[in-house]
Amino acid sequence: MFNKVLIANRGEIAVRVIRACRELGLQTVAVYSDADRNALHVRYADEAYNIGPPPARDSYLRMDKLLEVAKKSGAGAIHPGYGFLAERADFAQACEDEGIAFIGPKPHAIATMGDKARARATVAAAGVPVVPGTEGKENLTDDELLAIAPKIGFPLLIKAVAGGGGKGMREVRSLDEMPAALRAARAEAEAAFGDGNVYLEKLIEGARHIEIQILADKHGNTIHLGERECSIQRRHQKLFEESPSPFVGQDEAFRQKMGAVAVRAAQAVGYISAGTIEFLVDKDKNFYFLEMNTRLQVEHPVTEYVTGVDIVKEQIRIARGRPLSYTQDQITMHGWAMEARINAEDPYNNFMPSIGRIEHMVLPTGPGVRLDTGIYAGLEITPYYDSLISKLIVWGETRGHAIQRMRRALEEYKIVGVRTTIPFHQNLLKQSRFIAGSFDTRFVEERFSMEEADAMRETHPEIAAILATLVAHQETMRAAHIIRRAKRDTSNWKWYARWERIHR
Amino acid sequence: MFNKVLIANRGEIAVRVIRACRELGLQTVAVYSDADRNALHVRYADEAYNIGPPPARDSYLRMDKLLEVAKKSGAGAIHPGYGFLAERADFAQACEDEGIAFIGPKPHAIATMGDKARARATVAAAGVPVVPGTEGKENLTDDELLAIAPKIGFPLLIKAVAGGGGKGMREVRSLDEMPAALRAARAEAEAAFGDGNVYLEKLIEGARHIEIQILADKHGNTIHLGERECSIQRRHQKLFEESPSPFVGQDEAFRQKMGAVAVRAAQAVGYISAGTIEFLVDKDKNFYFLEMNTRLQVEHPVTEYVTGVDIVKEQIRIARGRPLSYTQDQITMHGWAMEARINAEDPYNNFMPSIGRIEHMVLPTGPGVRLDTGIYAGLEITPYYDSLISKLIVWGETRGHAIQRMRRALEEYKIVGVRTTIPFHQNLLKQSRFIAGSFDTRFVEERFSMEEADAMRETHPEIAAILATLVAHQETMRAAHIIRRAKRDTSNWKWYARWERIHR
Amino acid sequence: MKYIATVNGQEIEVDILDEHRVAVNGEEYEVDMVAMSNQPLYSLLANERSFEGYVYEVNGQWQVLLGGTLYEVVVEDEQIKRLRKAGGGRREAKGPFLLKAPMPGLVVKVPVQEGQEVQKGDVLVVLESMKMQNELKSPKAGKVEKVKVEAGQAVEQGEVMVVVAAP
Amino acid sequence: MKYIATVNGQEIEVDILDEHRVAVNGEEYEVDMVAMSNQPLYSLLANERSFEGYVYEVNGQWQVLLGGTLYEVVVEDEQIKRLRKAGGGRREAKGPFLLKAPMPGLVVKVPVQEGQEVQKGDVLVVLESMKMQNELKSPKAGKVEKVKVEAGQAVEQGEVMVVVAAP
Repeated sequence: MFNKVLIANRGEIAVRVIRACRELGLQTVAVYSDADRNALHVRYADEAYNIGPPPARDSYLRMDKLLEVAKKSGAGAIHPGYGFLAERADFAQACEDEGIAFIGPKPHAIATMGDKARARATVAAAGVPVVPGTEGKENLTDDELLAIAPKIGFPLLIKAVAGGGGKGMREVRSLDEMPAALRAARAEAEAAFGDGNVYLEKLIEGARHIEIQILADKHGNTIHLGERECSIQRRHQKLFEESPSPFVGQDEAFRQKMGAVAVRAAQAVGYISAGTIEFLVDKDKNFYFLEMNTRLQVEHPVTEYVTGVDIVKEQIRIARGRPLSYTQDQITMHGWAMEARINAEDPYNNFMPSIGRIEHMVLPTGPGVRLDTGIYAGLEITPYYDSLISKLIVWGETRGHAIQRMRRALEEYKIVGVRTTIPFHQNLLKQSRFIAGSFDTRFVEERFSMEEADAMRETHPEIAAILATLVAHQETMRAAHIIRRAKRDTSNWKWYARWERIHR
Repeated sequence: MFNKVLIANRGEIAVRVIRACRELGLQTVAVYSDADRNALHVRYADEAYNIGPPPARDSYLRMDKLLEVAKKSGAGAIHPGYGFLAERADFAQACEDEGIAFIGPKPHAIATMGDKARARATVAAAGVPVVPGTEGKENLTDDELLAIAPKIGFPLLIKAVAGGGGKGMREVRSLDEMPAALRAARAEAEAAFGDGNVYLEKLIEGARHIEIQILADKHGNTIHLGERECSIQRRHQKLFEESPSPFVGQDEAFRQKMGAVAVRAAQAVGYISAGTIEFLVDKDKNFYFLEMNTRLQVEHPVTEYVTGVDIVKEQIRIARGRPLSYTQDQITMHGWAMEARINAEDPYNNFMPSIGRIEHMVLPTGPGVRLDTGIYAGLEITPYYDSLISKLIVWGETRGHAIQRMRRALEEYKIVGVRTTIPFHQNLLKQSRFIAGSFDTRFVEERFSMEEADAMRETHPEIAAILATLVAHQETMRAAHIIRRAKRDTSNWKWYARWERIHR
Repeated sequence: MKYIATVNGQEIEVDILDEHRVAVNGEEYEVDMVAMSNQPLYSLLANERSFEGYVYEVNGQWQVLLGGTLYEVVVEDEQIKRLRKAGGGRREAKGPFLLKAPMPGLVVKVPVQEGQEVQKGDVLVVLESMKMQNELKSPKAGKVEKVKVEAGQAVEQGEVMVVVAAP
Repeated sequence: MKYIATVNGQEIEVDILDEHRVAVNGEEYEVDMVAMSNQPLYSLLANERSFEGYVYEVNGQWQVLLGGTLYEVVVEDEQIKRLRKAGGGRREAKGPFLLKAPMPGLVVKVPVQEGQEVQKGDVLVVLESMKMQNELKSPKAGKVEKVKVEAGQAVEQGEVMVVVAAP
């Protein structure tokens, strides 16, 4: 039984896992690249080991170094978080070979679900509905794919076999577009995953992305924790999640039906640990297996809030060989939870990444607010890693209460130093279609623009005018001062000496 | 029906009330003294009015100014928070006279419960057990009190009739000590409340302070939300609270018995809104009415966490004439919640208040953590008001989980600029008596010292030595540098001009 | 002191009367503005209404982010503005456009060549940073004068990648 | 460079070998210390163990608050300390003690008079601040040389209220 856990990740998820370990009385080992010496996960862990230069391939993706640190520190287990090595069967295998508990599923389950075609074939064989496509046929050439495409029918999606997160994905509306789209998708997949294999899938229009959280232990118990609604996406990246789904709502039979199918899908690969079955759901409540994420999800906190289950602690319990703390009939959903992903991106500039030093922050706090983050005032946001800097999660008795609380929390949340997606969420929560719960996965891209959203809301142009004018006026006054003063100049080192003396 | 609420308070509780209003879609009006222009409640409210100089008697206690602001801003209701005017019957009456809804009980209930002697007589008549004492006998002279004291028996407490929060309170172990103690208590009561009247009360030794949260609407419904354990006190000031009480624990019958008595006590004064019945509980589970706080309590969040009831929102609903959202049988307690009061005080220096600018903060976040606060990095902590700067509240599935989570949250919580009681709580949570739940109201004063607690824990003197030495070394090196550099000096204004030019 | 603030295209006259009073299109406001924690985050009390906004300068324009809404504001001295107007026409960016890397990153693609005509909105460079591919577009029509980077190349923040001259 | 750190009375030799190595009583540590956000809050990695501590100077002593435990540390150059020791005796505060107001407040009571002998721990002034009455005690025995405040008086932070001379 392990008592020390190495967290093979960084950012908010490393902090999340460290917290769970600490609350269970387990020792924690952080790893960090040269860019992350000051990161919160390094500060919060009991031990911290440098594993190389900033690029992930030289540090967070270096299995050899991670295993070396595990051995050196005496860590008996590794939690991979999400991303990086979380869905690498070879890493899970390497841990097993070294006698280190991998806090996640078995290599075979990762490998099966990681290859989208095999995954679909496996769950389809277990009676789980899948989206029509080229599942099960690996390494198809462009010519083969071009021949099959018309049989599936357009529109369709080209997706990377090794993919995830929208990388290597292209939508195609006609055969003419296929050759170029195939080239682009393969190149992107190759660059992102080192594997250019792709497959085709029918595009379900007007679809919602709804997923079921699974927990499975080593004693044959597999349960689900209800659904999450993840249809608010942009370029196939989730931006905002909630649980329950407003589409499922009070339809408990539908929820349990999806849940039971999800449990079957997980059992089809002998799954253990926490995992997620993603479904595409059409307007008639048909649902299709999309893929399984064989790891902890970014959006796991919304499920934790409504069920009261600590998913990360359960993962650790499972890895320690313990049975689940809950049976299926002990799982009930109370109230409503929502998560807004706060990315260091500028929503007014095409979600361009924004880097820089976090100069100042005021965090939203108070009742029903949870924040999962890896940043603090003074930290530098670098260009090397994911732009997710914080997750704002709220709980309310009803969806309406949760929306109101999320609005006030977003209003309170102040970050100075980088641009963030906070204004995006503020606009999203004012959209009548969002409030009504009637949106699909295309909502953000097709029916939403920041500029239009801004224009629709109550505005205060006179207040903006006052603010800008007063600030501009102050700047002008200050500049005038300085020009006057600077007439008598002195050399730089003199100034510096005095400055240091006075300011130390 | 009001749509705009004036919050006649400051600090964390003003922020708490603003949040509730905002989540209910109500407009908010803040008031602030000259010392509080930059306070969080001013930033978060929709409107903010200056009401005078820093001393509370010139601002937050000025009923006339508050009513004037209410009228000017069109606020239809006033929430008093706690402290200041929260338990002033004349203020509640003045609001009523002006047609402004007072979000709290009726003036009569405040007046009755505010006069400790009348309060005890009233609830005793309703069959609520009270601590033996001079209840019901007002304006007793020193001579009369000296005559009665031996009949009650020693040890006993001298308490201010208008009191609360330990002010004007003295413990007396013999008749000899009484005259001096009476003088001191009367002087303190006069200074704190403008009323030097005192009464006597038997001191229950080994007693716990356990209180019951009450909610009552205008339709005759009165319910209780279970108990809070508040025995961790210092000089009669609560420092740490939890719900449930480890003393009550699984004894649901005992809980319901206290709850029913508390409801009866509230009904005895025709109580409406949120209120708290404080009991002294001896080791044999006898409980005695201590007093009723006719307002929101500092520690209300622990009850909110375990019951899921938003007490402030209920207060507002009640003031709007709505029935309670819950019936008694819908109230259940889930898990365990704890609150650590973070005061700007130095626990290593006799809890001396600490003022200054909050230079930097890292807040504890993540699952099961709630923070109620009115401060942020950059805010000045002034000497004018209460030293409570933040409340750290955690939830866990069991008391053990809650303790573990509180420990990790306290460890994460970093405040630079003032000394805080965080180390006190860290030491408290390591005490075996605390962990076992076996403590009374004397625990902190009689069985706890910071120095001994520090000495008992695992320590890292070599790490402290490294830190201090490296910092001292850096300072020395820097000083050496400056002395070298400063040899060529230049006048101050020159330096300043350059500095401003470069740093603007 | 009189200013003209052009907020999202709408002209608003802001007259600073004294330290605590301004007139906005003639309507007087009592104002109290404080930079929170010495940051470009301002608390403004205007006739006792409380607002909080970020105010950033970007290319000589002010961006005011207020309650989740972004306002683009040009602030000009009223006299100077009047003189300029009399002189004819708005100030218009005439020089070449320098596309600088908004962050360090890896150039994934440069879909334009030197000498090529581009329209406003055409992608000039695809830059990878923070695990995302970001399309950097031309803010105006013109001719590509210089391409200084190529696919696969790492760039520093602020490095000029493409120059587009007015047509 | 060799230092002697006296931690809560216990002497520990800390030898700074180079930027990233120290020897503590002869045992070598690889160290990496960073001031977080330029504050007196330090992240220290010592042989890959991660610690975070506040380090404040108070009256020439260092206070290190580490994981909720306070350490009082005196850091001295080893050579100077050896010389001083040879010269006989510890450094001891010999001068008069100036009781300064630790914060602005209202003097509630001054229970001592000029000329009076006091013991270590005797209350010199009761000061009200933040709604609390705080007892300010003498850190040593001696004779009250001066009482500069009286009950009811407001004092500024740092104002000298009472002077206690060594007996």
